Amino acid sequence: MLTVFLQFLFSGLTVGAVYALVGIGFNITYNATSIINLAQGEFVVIGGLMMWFFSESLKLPFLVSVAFTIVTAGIVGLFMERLTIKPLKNPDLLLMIMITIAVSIVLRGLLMLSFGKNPYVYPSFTEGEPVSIYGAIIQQQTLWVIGITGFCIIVLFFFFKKTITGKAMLACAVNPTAAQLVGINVSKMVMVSFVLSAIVGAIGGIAITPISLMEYDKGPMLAVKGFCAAIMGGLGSNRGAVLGGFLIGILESMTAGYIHSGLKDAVALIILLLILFFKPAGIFVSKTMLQLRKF
Amino acid sequence: MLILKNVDIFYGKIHAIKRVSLHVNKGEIVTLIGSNGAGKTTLLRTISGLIRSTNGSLVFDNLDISKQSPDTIVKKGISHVPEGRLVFKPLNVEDNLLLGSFNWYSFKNRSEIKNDVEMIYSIFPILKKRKKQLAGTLSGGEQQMLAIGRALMARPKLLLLDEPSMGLAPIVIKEIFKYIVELRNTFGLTVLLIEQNARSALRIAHTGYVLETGRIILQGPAEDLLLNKDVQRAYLGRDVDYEI
Amino acid sequence: MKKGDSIAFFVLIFLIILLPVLSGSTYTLTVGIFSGINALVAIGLCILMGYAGQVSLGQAGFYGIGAYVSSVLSLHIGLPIVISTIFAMIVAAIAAVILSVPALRLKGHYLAVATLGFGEIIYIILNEWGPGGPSGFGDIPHFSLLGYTVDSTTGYFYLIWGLVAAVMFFSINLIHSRTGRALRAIHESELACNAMGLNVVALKIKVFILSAVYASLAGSLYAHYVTFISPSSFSLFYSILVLMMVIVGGITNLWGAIIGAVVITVLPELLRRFEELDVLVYGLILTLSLMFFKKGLVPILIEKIKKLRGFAVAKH
Amino acid sequence: MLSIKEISKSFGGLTALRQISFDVKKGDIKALIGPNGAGKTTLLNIVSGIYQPDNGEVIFLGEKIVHLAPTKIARKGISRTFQHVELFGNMTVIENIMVGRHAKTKSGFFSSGFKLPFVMKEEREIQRKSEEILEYINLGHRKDEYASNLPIGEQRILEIGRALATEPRLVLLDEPAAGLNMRETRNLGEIIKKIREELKITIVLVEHDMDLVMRISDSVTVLNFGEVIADGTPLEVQKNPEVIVAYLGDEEDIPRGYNAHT
Repeated sequence: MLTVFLQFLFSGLTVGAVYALVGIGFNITYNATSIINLAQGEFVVIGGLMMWFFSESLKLPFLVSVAFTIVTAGIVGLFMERLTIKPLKNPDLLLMIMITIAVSIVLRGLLMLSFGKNPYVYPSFTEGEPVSIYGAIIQQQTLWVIGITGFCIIVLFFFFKKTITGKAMLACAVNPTAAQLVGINVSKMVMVSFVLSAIVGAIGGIAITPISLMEYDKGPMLAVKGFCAAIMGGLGSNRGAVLGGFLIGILESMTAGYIHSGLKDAVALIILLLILFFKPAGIFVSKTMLQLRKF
Repeated sequence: MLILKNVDIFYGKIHAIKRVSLHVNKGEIVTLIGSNGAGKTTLLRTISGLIRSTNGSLVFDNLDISKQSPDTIVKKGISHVPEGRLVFKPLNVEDNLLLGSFNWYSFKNRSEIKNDVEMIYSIFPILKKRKKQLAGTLSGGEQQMLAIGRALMARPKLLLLDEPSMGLAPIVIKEIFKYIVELRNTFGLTVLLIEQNARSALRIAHTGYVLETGRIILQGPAEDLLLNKDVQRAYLGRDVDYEI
Repeated sequence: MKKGDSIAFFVLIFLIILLPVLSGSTYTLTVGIFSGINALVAIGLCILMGYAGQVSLGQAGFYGIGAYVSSVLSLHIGLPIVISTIFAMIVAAIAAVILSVPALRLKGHYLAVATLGFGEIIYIILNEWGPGGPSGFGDIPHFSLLGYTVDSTTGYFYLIWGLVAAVMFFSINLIHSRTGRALRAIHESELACNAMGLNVVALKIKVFILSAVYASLAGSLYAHYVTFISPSSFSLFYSILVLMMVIVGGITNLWGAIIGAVVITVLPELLRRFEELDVLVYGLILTLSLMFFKKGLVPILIEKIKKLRGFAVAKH
Repeated sequence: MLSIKEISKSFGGLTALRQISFDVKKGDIKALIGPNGAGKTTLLNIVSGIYQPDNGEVIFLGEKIVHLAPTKIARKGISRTFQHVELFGNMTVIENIMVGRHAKTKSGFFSSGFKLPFVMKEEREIQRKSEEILEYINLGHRKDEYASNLPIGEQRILEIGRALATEPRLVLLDEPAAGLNMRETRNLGEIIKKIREELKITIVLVEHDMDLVMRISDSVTVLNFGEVIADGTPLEVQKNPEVIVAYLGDEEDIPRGYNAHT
């Protein structure tokens, strides 16, 4: 009994960790621009596929591959912002979101051209026996995924709560005019937020690929799940995204395990709807806060 | 300190500011009065770099600022307290103040920044009481003080104030004007002030300019403007006759 | 109806009558039919979003309800298709009420996710419990009315575009009425609307129902036209596609919904020649058109016409 | 006409209003003044149904209205304007007024869509009435401009016009003179007086511009920290020492700063 339960729990935590990272990625751009960047899922795919390219195809050492992958993703984020977001002055929010969808289609097209439609995989970061807890098996890579997610969360939490740059980013979304007037280079902050969110997404992709494989069109699914995670916890709250991500991951794996795999998305969505209907701003965002922000 | 020469600004096709020239000398309080839509706010936003002028020159401390970005202009020493205060509502009071020091914020400056924050708290003690409160939950007067405090955190040489008295109770308006004078007297701050409340503005100012439909139509020592019949009729209302 | 709308309306009728005559090619008409079906969904979403300011990412759900309910009722119970289509519209309307009462308290991104959740739940239901499961089912009867069965491509073209014209007529009248004004006012300030005594909640629910009914109608027509349906046509992807149509056409103008639907339906067909590159080119065209025609195709076109006219008047 | 009876309201522990009571007489212009954060706008929001008070009653024309939704209260005859103008900015001036006619007209979703004859008749009626109101508030010449393009002074007046379109018995004005200059404020005062005298509409006014308040109001209630500290005619209130300390400031005007210190 317990063994099976734990097994589902661990697999839920693994997927949930990636959802959480995607959710945080959404929050980073949202907190700096109020834009929901729906190409967020593609960043994860880029992470997985580029990591395969550097480590398997080019046979570069592990850490070098990781570094190159992160840099690549950062550059993609940078180009995306400079080419599509920055040129638009006083944009309409809905339009911006549609543009991110259009960009995600472009990225998918590029990924398909370069990698084809096959799934890719590479070995776990460390070799070694899986850990067993009460009979439930945890792959070492699972521990990596959870550990890396935790690390990212702590770093980002520190960045947004404790550093002036983090606060300045938030200020940019709240009121770009006022942000400029206190001397913040808003355009630069927006750029940094896109680069940062791309990197966070790519890290998720690097970590998860050995477990769940990666293919060119996985982006939209990840984006939707991550978006749900961010909304569930309350948009803009990283704690919320983490909780939402893990909750969705665990609900999915429990439903798939105990009820029926076809319903795994439904249960998570129903919980999401219930949360929204009873707490319209998500778990961690207060009503006052929602009123103080425009979106 | 700040010299505008023949500045033209277009908003799309609208010629919002027409050949405006203006001087702000160091240590002065200069006020710009005029009716709504005359272009006062536009002019201020141009000085702080939010809007680009089409023609003319804007020189601050012997430096051409007409092509500079807003964040560079803040670094050069101009701080702008915008109309409607525009505090960062979802952030708390202290974070709002800290962000004011963004242009010179660094780890090694942190003790100095802390001192500055304390100094702002000593000017506006109410802000200290509210320091952990979200800025959006403050009253109008408190938000105005926070906006001024945030601008001062940038350590400006020139402070641009856009309608600081708007929507405030009479007693608070008096207080805000008192603060403006105090800032000028104790810190030698130069102030360019836009006001609907023309009488109060002219009372504390040294020089005044009157802007109508994008043009400067009158200028001179504030005292003279207070006595000027046209100004009295248009901007000061009836009470001025017996008051002076 | 205003003058511009009347002209546009006559042009629409004219094109509808003329197109099958000018181009008999089944392929053209088929693409035309799908454009018309999408236009119906897009018009509903345009009223909902462009006028009332309520985002929806769940239109595929209502579209799916229309297709499945009408197909099942006509195929398995043998109801006349007009009746089954109307029945499907009623089911969609009920679903819209159930969803909108809690969801319309939400705003912006939160509302988008709530409607997205609804659409996905419908999709999962169709997958799990719909006839044929994920692989769908066929043999759905063709559309018939008063004993006359529509089974030719031309017939369907006239039927569907006839309905588009009718729906457009109704919608244009609606948005130029007292109700349409109220919807736009809600978009601008709910606070002020309440203070004016407008029943904001009721209006929002009504417009949500309207968009659901349009989508359901489109879904029924789709099912009876292609005679085979599977859940994959009713996924989130479709909701996003409709959203794209409305934005590309121009969210502030109902004609934009029709133009956007046609453009987004025809574009992939034109891009077939690029084979492997089609996704990339499609994405690039979308990105660029969104960036350079920010307001959408129709509003920009109107501006251009106005400018030309102004120019002509100035010359006289 | 309107009685506020022992209204209390607090937000998360902070008391905004404590046992507030006062009456507004039919046909009066009642001014509500007090420092920022004294609870004036909160009180307006309670009367118009946006907030529910923790305690107390609001009685309008003999009827308790605190439990009613804003829409219902508006339909009972209380209309209002907002501190931060809440016009429909992307709609034209006339359309703004026409929305104000909404609650007084009937045609529904379907009859509008099918353009039935009575819909057309009603639409013409709305149009005519709205033009009349525009003329009344001297904004006829702005009819087809977008509301957001008007200068703030005219926006404030348009907002009052929109409130009039609902045919109210009582209008609540929240800082109508904020951001207006002397001339515009004068003009606004004339319109408010005209509305009271010609249309017999009762007015409750929250305002900081003392010139305006003293010139047009019949009675003034002063709030401070959520309590009524004075209630009376403008002259009485102006002389009340408590009001001077809390709100008006001492006789001394703005210090002649620059001149005084150099």
